[in-house]
Amino acid sequence: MITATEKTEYVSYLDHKGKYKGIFAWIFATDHKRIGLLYMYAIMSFFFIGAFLGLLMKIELIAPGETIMKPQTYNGVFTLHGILMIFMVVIPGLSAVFGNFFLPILIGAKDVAFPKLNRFSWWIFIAGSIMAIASQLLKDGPPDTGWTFYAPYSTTTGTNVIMATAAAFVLGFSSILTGLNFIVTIHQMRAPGMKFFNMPLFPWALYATAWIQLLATPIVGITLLMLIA
Amino acid sequence: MSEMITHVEEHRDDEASKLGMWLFIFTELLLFGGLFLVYSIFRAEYPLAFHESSLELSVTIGAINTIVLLFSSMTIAMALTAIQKNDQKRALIFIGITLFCAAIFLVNKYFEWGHKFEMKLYPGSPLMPLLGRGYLLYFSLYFFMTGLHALHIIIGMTLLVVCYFKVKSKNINSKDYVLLENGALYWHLVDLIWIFLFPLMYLIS
Amino acid sequence: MILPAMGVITEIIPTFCQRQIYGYKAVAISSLAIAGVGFLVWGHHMYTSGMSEQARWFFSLLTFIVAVPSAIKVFNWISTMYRGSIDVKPPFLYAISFIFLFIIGGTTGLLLGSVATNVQVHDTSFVVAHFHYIIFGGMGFAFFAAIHYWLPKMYGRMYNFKIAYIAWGINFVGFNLLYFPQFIIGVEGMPRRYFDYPPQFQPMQIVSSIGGFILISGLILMVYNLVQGVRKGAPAPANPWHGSTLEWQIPSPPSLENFDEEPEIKKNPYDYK
Amino acid sequence: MANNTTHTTEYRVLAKILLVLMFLTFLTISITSFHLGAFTVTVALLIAGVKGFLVLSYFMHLKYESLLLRILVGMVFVLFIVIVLITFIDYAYR
Amino acid sequence: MFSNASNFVQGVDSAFFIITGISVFFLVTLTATMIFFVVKYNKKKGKPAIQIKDNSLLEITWITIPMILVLYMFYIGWQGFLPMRQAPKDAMQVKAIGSMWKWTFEYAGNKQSYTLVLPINKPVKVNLVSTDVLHGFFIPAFRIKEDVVPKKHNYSWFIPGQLGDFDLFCTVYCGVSHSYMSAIVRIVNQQDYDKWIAALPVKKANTNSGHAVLEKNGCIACHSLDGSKSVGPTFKGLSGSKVDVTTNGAPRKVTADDAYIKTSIHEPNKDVVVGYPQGLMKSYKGLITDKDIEQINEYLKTLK
Repeated sequence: MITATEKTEYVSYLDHKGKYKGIFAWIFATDHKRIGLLYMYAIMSFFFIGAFLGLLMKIELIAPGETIMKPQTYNGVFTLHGILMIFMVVIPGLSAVFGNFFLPILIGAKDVAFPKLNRFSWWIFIAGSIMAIASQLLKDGPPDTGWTFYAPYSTTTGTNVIMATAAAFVLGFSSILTGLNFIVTIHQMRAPGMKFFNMPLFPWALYATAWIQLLATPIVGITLLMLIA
Repeated sequence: MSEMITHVEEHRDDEASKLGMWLFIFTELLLFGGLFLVYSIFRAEYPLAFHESSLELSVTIGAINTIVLLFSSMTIAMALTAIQKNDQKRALIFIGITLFCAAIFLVNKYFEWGHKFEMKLYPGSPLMPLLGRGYLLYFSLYFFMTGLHALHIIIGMTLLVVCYFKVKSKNINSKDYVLLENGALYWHLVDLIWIFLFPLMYLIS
Repeated sequence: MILPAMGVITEIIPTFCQRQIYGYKAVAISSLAIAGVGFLVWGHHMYTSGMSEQARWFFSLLTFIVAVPSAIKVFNWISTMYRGSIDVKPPFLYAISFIFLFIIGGTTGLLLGSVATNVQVHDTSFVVAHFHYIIFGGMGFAFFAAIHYWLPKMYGRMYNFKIAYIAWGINFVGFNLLYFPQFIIGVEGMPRRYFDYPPQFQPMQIVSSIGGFILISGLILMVYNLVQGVRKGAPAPANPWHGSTLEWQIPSPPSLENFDEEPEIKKNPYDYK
Repeated sequence: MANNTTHTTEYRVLAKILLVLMFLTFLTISITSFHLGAFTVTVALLIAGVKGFLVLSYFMHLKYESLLLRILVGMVFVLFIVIVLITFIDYAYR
Repeated sequence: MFSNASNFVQGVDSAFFIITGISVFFLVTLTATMIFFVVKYNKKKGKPAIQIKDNSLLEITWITIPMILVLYMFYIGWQGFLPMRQAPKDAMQVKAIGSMWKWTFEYAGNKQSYTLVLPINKPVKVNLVSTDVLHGFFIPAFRIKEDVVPKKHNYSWFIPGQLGDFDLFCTVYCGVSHSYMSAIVRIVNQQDYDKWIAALPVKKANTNSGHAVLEKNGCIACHSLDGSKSVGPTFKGLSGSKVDVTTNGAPRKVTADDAYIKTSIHEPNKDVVVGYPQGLMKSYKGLITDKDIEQINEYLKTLK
């Protein structure tokens, strides 16, 4: 049984010196705890951008008529708010941050089943996020369709809808990989002696979520693609 | 770390990566499944256009490709058997045959697509708007699905090339062949998708 | 996507009640049930799109059925508190406000699930309010609960409790001010995604906007407090909340490979003391 | 070889399966060249299903895998069929 | 208790009140229990926690009770909804056309109006048609809402039961002026209705083929024909005039000749008229043929 008494060679994961230095020690980290924190920093930043956009909408709605922005801007703002909050905050949110950090610990494992894949999904996540934000800034103007991309309106607007859908697709790929990683981790990495019904309940919830991510995302992805077609 | 733990973890690794591969295959299956669903919805909406468009596809090329893929699927399964029997030479031959089949498939596909382009049957061509929405949808789906499938072939080939060199350098051997196993699983997936793609795209009319 | 949030709450409540979770298996299995049914309910977004009667029937029923496993979870959380020894700390406050907001979000979800009332409130700001109660009140508050709960473990430092309580109060009040009025104007018929609106909706819009300002100031205060805690908070012990799951048995912050020795696994997941 | 439980499939078995698959392919092509209306679609998909089953169970060794994996694969296919059914029930009645 | 603005108010509202009632009951009891527990079993009282595991009887009770309640709520919801999809055969027929961003109502005899005027106490079946994208037909006071789906037949029906003006909103997001896509529903007496419908002029069909092309492709939604400023520049007097545009960021003046109009249709973001945002219009290349463009040009020349 491990006790909380610190051993002489105990080095925390935050102070651990690896192959890389500085910021690369984080970006190239395969440690599930560091990846969890990376997700947290990214998600919190997106959350605050999203919240700020929400506030802009509330200011606009404080009185009827035009208050601080034009209708087209408003439509862009609520679309971006939706995309940011749904695809970049809520869907990865808890499972990517706390799931990454605590799932292996809670089931007594050293790391997730595929640490490198885990790092890779963070990269994809960031790439997708950059695409999503870029779709707002490029020259055709922000998409104005709402985060659900209602067809057929989304096919008639001249704005960057395709880029935004592609971004959602890339983000979906990241969440598939994370889900896959979690399922395999829970199946294969439990500490010896831990049965399914000996797991705490947080891993249970993550397990159920991971299956949804794995199976529903491709179908949602296809419906998104249908919109482009 | 104790000796025992190391052993336990290696044991688990193989199972884990195989399970991971299977889960990945599930998402791939559903991805294509979703596309099939889209296909069938549009088919129900534009039966005539889909019927006429599918006549434009060459059943011969499709059939040849089916057989080539089925054959390659068998050879890669045989390569795995060979590795399990510690028969390095045969394994290399079988992987080689598989890669060769994949190449034939792609060459066939190239000619097929080239022919479609010559006939101006591709989305965005000047001919398309004249034919109507059903045709446009059919050919969009045709190019998208077979294109995605071809992409999978290329990914699978890359994976098998890696396997080939690893078998050669004995990094894949009768004790540790999970990479080849996963590569083979992926290759079978490609085959499996084609089994459904072929009748839907080429035959049913 | 609410599932991990429920998972977090199921970890936090027992810890602060010093009890083990009531009905372990029921909670675990209800997670799977939600996942299974939740997978099939996407259809309830399209009632009014002229979908077939059969399909409307089917999706409405499924939507209602999701409510059952969710209700089981809520009952189990509350009965976990029964005869416990409840220690009201910031994570626990966020956890119980999660339950409160989740009940509101869930029951308004029933109004949306029922085909008749759906016709009235679909695509109005009622949906917006319901959605934010579930996603923000549920997911968001669970996220904050989780940060407050696990921050000492992640960084080995503790944040200021007093500011955390104040920030919680501001967040809770601001949140309800922001979204509750939207239920009211939604029922009155204010459609969503409207840039402009007829004047009869204005009073509630103003209340809602004020709520928005309150909420965002609370959020800023909360994050400020957490960042200060990470930067120069007091060192946190390995098990600050007297938790009984595995993660509290290792030092804070954990070492690179979590466990220096293979942990001994107990039969009950909440027996590590 | 304790770390891998995979069953070794003999060359002979694989070759036989290939022959069956080839036969089924020709069967599909010849059946679809008659015009049997809606029947064609059913038969073609049925044959494709049989082929898929063979590939899954022999080439992909599913027949020799753990029960868990077999159940999972089955569930994925059942799930897909359910989705197709729902979509078409909706589609047919609207 | 219920207003009788339409025949559906009662069904919808009673479902609403029952479900809300059950919800509020649960919310209040559960919250009260929660607060009670927090106070009663607070750590400050110093009592140690008592470990209680599960109790199957209790578990089954609270699986069954919500199950029954939920099925009951589903049932009343269904009851309230059912009549909405069963329009009586003898109902008066009106066609509601949703297009970006206005509602048009067509009555029998090819008469058109922008306000939906209906006689009281008479069933009406509204056939919903969209010319471009998804819209939503929503009259809050009547408790009815249906999506208006392009290329698909959909309808809504009701019996108005109260005189007066009611709001009609579009509920499915449909673009820049989505929030302005509303109309008035005016319920009047039968005599007033008869008078009104008799005075309504018969719609003049615009036979110009260029006009038809513009209408078919939804151009008129953003480009007005009467000189008013809309999402995009107006068509009136456009042909042959001098236009200030921005090309690759540099301002210049061009003459709106046939070639200019073709470029604007094919590459709308190449020359953007000063005062209008970039990126709002998509390219119609491949959607409008060269022959159609010629017809558009002919038609535009007539708009002076």
